[in-house]
Amino acid sequence: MEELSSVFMEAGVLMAVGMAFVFGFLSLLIIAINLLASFSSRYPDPVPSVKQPQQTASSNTGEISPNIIAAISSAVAHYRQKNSKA
Amino acid sequence: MEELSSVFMEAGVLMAVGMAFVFGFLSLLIIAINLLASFSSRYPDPVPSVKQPQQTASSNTGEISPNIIAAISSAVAHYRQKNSKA
Amino acid sequence: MEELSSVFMEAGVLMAVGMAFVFGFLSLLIIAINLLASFSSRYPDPVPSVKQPQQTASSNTGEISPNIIAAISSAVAHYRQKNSKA
Amino acid sequence: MDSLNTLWMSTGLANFELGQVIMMLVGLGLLFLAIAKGFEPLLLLPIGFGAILTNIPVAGFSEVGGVLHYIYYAGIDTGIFPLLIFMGVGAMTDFGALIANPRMLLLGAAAQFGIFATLFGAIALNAIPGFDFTLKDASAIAIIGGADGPTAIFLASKLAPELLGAIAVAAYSYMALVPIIQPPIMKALTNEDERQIEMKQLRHVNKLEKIIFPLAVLILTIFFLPAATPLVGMFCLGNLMRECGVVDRLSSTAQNELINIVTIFLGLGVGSKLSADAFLNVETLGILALGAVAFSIGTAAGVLMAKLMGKFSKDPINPLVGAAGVSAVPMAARVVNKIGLQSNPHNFLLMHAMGPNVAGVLGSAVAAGVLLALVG
Amino acid sequence: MDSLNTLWMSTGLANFELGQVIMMLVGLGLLFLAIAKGFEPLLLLPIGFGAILTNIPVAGFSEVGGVLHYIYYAGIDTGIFPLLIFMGVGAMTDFGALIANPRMLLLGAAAQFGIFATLFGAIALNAIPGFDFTLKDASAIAIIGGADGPTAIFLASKLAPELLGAIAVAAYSYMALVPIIQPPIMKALTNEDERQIEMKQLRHVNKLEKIIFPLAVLILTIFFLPAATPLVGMFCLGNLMRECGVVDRLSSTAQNELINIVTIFLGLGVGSKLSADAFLNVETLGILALGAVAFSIGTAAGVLMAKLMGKFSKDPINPLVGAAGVSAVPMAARVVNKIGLQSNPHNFLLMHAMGPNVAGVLGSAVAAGVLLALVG
Amino acid sequence: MDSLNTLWMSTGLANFELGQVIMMLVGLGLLFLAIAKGFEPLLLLPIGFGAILTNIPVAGFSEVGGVLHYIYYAGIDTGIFPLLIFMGVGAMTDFGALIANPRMLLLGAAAQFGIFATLFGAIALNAIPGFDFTLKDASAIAIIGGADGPTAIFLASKLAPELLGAIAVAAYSYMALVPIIQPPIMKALTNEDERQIEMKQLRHVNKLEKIIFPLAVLILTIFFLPAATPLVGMFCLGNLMRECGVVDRLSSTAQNELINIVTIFLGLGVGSKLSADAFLNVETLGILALGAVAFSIGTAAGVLMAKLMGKFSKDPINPLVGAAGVSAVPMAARVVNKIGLQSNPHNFLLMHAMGPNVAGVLGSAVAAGVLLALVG
Ligand code: NA
Ligand code: NA
Ligand code: NA
Repeated sequence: MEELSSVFMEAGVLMAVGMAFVFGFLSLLIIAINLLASFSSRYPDPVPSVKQPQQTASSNTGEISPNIIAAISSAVAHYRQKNSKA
Repeated sequence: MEELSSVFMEAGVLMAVGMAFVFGFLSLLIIAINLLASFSSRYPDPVPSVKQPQQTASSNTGEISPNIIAAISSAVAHYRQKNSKA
Repeated sequence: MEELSSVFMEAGVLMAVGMAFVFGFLSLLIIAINLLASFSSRYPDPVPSVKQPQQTASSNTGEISPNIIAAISSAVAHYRQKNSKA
Repeated sequence: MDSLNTLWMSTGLANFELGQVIMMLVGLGLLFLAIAKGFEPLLLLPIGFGAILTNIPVAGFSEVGGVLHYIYYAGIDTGIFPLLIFMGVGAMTDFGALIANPRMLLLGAAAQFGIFATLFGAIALNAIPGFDFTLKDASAIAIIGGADGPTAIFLASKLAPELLGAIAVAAYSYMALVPIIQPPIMKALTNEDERQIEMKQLRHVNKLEKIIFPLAVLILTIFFLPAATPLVGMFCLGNLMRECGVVDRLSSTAQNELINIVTIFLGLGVGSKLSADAFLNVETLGILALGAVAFSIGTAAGVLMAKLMGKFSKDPINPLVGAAGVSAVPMAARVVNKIGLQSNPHNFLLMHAMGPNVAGVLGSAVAAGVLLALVG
Repeated sequence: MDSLNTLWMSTGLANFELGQVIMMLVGLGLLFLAIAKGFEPLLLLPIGFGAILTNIPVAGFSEVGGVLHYIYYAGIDTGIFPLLIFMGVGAMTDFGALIANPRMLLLGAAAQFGIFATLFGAIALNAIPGFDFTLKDASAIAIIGGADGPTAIFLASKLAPELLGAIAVAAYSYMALVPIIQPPIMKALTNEDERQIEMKQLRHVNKLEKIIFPLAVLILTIFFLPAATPLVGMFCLGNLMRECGVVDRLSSTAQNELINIVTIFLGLGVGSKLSADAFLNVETLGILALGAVAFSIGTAAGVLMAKLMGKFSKDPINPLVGAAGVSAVPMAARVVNKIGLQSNPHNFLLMHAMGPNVAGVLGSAVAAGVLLALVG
Repeated sequence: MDSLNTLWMSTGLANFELGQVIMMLVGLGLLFLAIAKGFEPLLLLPIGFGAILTNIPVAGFSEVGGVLHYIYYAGIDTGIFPLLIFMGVGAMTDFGALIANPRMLLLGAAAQFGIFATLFGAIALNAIPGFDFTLKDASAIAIIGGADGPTAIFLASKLAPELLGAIAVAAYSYMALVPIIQPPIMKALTNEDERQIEMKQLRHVNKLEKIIFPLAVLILTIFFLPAATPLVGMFCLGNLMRECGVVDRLSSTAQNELINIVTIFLGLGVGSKLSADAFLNVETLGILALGAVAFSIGTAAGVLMAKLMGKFSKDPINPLVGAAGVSAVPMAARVVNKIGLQSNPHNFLLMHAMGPNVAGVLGSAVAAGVLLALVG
């Protein structure tokens, strides 16, 4: 019985410390996001300048695969053919 | 020589037992499929009600990826542009 | 100091042997490609006959996936619908 | 004759134990829930199938040399599979709504009360004869309240591997039951006026914020809770790949093919822990009961916190969004939206609920880290 | 000078053994068959390439530390790769035709006579000096008659790993040769009238049947032949994912990216077993001869069974469809269709042949299970 | 109180070492280069992230039981990940331009002088106190001059694993810097007239040549340099899958999903070697300096070789294309094209530069093989 109450105590402490930590941590994150927002507001979305480096890099990220191009070409060709009959 | 004939015997028994088992098993499966058919006939294809649960679940199964959408949009735009010239 | 010079010597030999080997190997490859070219020129691109065997094989290589077909069909349908309004 | 006897002795019929039969029925039950009821099918289908396979007599799926044995030890015991799932989930998650309204993090924090209260409850269950949960067991069970599958599996594999099967099944089942568990609690704790509250439209979040956000989360976690960095780190890696815009092919693979492959294996591996001796005991009943409690308390804590915040906030806060703090992305947010529409057909809360919803993911990863640091 | 000597001693030319050269030519031959002749290229290309790599002197691809060594032991010795392939094949297989006409299962059963007759034949070969097949070896060889690659690889990895290379090569080669091996046998055993028989159109199979079917197969296997559950179980998992309709993203990954990745590794791993000492012996010739016999006997047994069934059936049965019972999906069914069209240009047997064709997959998995249970 | 203390002792703040902080900043720096500057983001992003993770105190990512530990030992220590990347790169590479003009191979050979000169330079650095590179270390460092990531990682994992992190970072960074490093050297070694030279259009290459080419490369490598066959073999397998036309689904998976998955893991695994004690020393500075030298010498050697060949060639050769011989595919070829256009706006050198560019890949794989054979 004694042991049980000591584990209870431990669980209670865990609950208190845990919730405090979770709240503390996420509160810090709120502050961090607010700081981040004020920092980022100085750099409005520079979409093109972020995309440019990638094109010069040797990645083919974002390129549409030839298979899909082929699929689309044939689909469009098919559709055009159908349309021209109508 | 004796040994060989005993292995032969063993192989023969394997052949008999094996074929009997395969036939027996697949025959049972025939019975099972017939039972299944009579059971299932009571539940004609409920296509929409089977599909619904998935949409409420957190899966994005079956969604077409944004890449493909983008590919198609550009293909269609391209085609429209070409068409409008003609 | 003596040891350093012996490692230097080793590095020098490595450099000489290595470059010689790389040049030798790639020179052989030049010869091989030239032989290959004269051999291959007797077999001009037999595209259809190379493709045929695949169709009889049990692979579904190169088939466009049903997902993509579905995507395209819906895109084309969408486009047609839009077009018909205009 | 001898062959026939060998063959008979190698049938399942000659070797069945009752527990195996029951566990196969449990596996079939999970398949039924997944297929017919749409309960988190991506995980529960492979889990249910794995449960059937692992209980087949003679076949030895989960013994040395069996395929489920290799899957479990290579992917779950090492923690790799749940971490890869978490990376994929990170690559699927848009934190825009949370960055636009960061106070929603408090709702994600409050909802974690479901975890810690359940931890207490699991220890309390020890008072009942038959239960004997250690603090590690209790912690692993409590994380069900986090409403996050990979987090629960990761923590259970570290703290209480023998309970892993029951915990994962409970976590995914209750996540599927969110539309049934949450609404009564949400309605009981709010009045009609509160549920009709409309919230201010969210500001636009720019690209730079979205890129730095996962790094900021990671750095804070490194500073204060390194024990959570496996989970948070892989999640942030996925999110950074998504937002940075220069590795789209990696991001796409992480949230499609890779997560699909890992999901199949993770499910089978979890299912392999659903053996009769690990599952058919009173502790499993306790776990299922505690899981339901955990979800309920988490939901209530989220809603009450939202009410409290509403009192002190200059911008109005609809207390329903607090329920989304348990995570269960995106189901809980959809439930909030639906209940909100019932009171006010012009009030779309979905985007507002996405903030606490993704906050809940972070919150339970942090809670898991606390438990690992203090109990593990 | 020393460097030059070291370099020379590290060339292939200075270290070649005759056997390695011959095996590389065998590898090139497999590549030729795969690329120029279209023989099962998805497997034979990586197998042929693996055969070349494993026989390179000095490089040590299949020794400890070599990449093929890791691939073989991680994926084939454990059985994981063939099982994943089987899962993918399950996800690709439509059992509709079989469910609509379940008696076709008997054709799939009859064609397995090819397996058991070959087992007998392999033992008989021991009478010739130079052959010394154990019962395990004979069983692994006989499974070639199942006309199913992953089943053959799985069984060979369990019963006779040293014969794995030759068995896999024979299995895939003969599967590619089905359009050449089967027609003469089919024509010899049927007359023109029989080949012209038209069959009744198949009934519609509903979704529920297709969902329950893989589970029913699994349960029967659990009851009567647990030794077959690794193969049958993974196959049924794939098929359930396909048919259930709620995990399409998993099903798609299983039948595309995952099976492709595993196919590359499986092929390389099988190729790694094509070393000179394991392949260049009279036993390989025996295996190749027995494989051809197995396919022929299986085809004949299927056709004869179909003739027998036709005698007792109220609906007409074209005996040609029996040939599809060897599996080799979907090639054997296509051959049936083609031979049928030669006799009756309006008779499309393809769908009718798909029933015995997929039945043959189940039949050989069951036969593999019997061999594992009795010999393994 | 005790809990609070345990919690504090488990924070990062209580356990930081200076070296870890610096290495995290290095990791953040790599992320910055990857995301903001577009420096080889596919590799440098996961490497940078891995560097952060591995330096987190308490978390133990790279200790036994940590996820990065498993990734490193399963994929990099075995050499499997770089080999799979190389297979994917092979499946992406079109050798048409090289087959059409095979003399370009000499440019790919000349540019490897960057490797061997750097090897000499690394040994020379030992004269400076603080440096103590063995011949193995020097060889691993020199391979940076090959401008090929997977080759560098593969060789470093075999010859100098403790330098792997620095070598990989240097290799990818300088590859990203090719557009900055090469132009001044190219312009210094050529005059305006030379840069304006137009080259003869390349002949059509037929399918058969493209299919046999990878096999021919493999066979020559087997004959003369088996030590290079892991790299060359996997590369040729990828290229054969691409060109043969019968296994498109395998080829597509190798150059998409599989390479993406492996890239994520490879990057994380390389990053796990960026620990403070392995990176924060004067040797890293030496590696970075030598890497820049290697690229420069390789570029110069390629350009000079092209000038020399131009003197003896009947068809004109623009010496700029020699710079592409370092590989860094396709960046170096693009740089050649751009510099060429500056002198002659109608002169498109891209296709002509692709020949030496892919020749450079083969050249550095061969050089790596020589180093493995002589030093490994
Ligand atoms: Na949560
Ligand atoms: Na079969
Ligand atoms: Na190079």
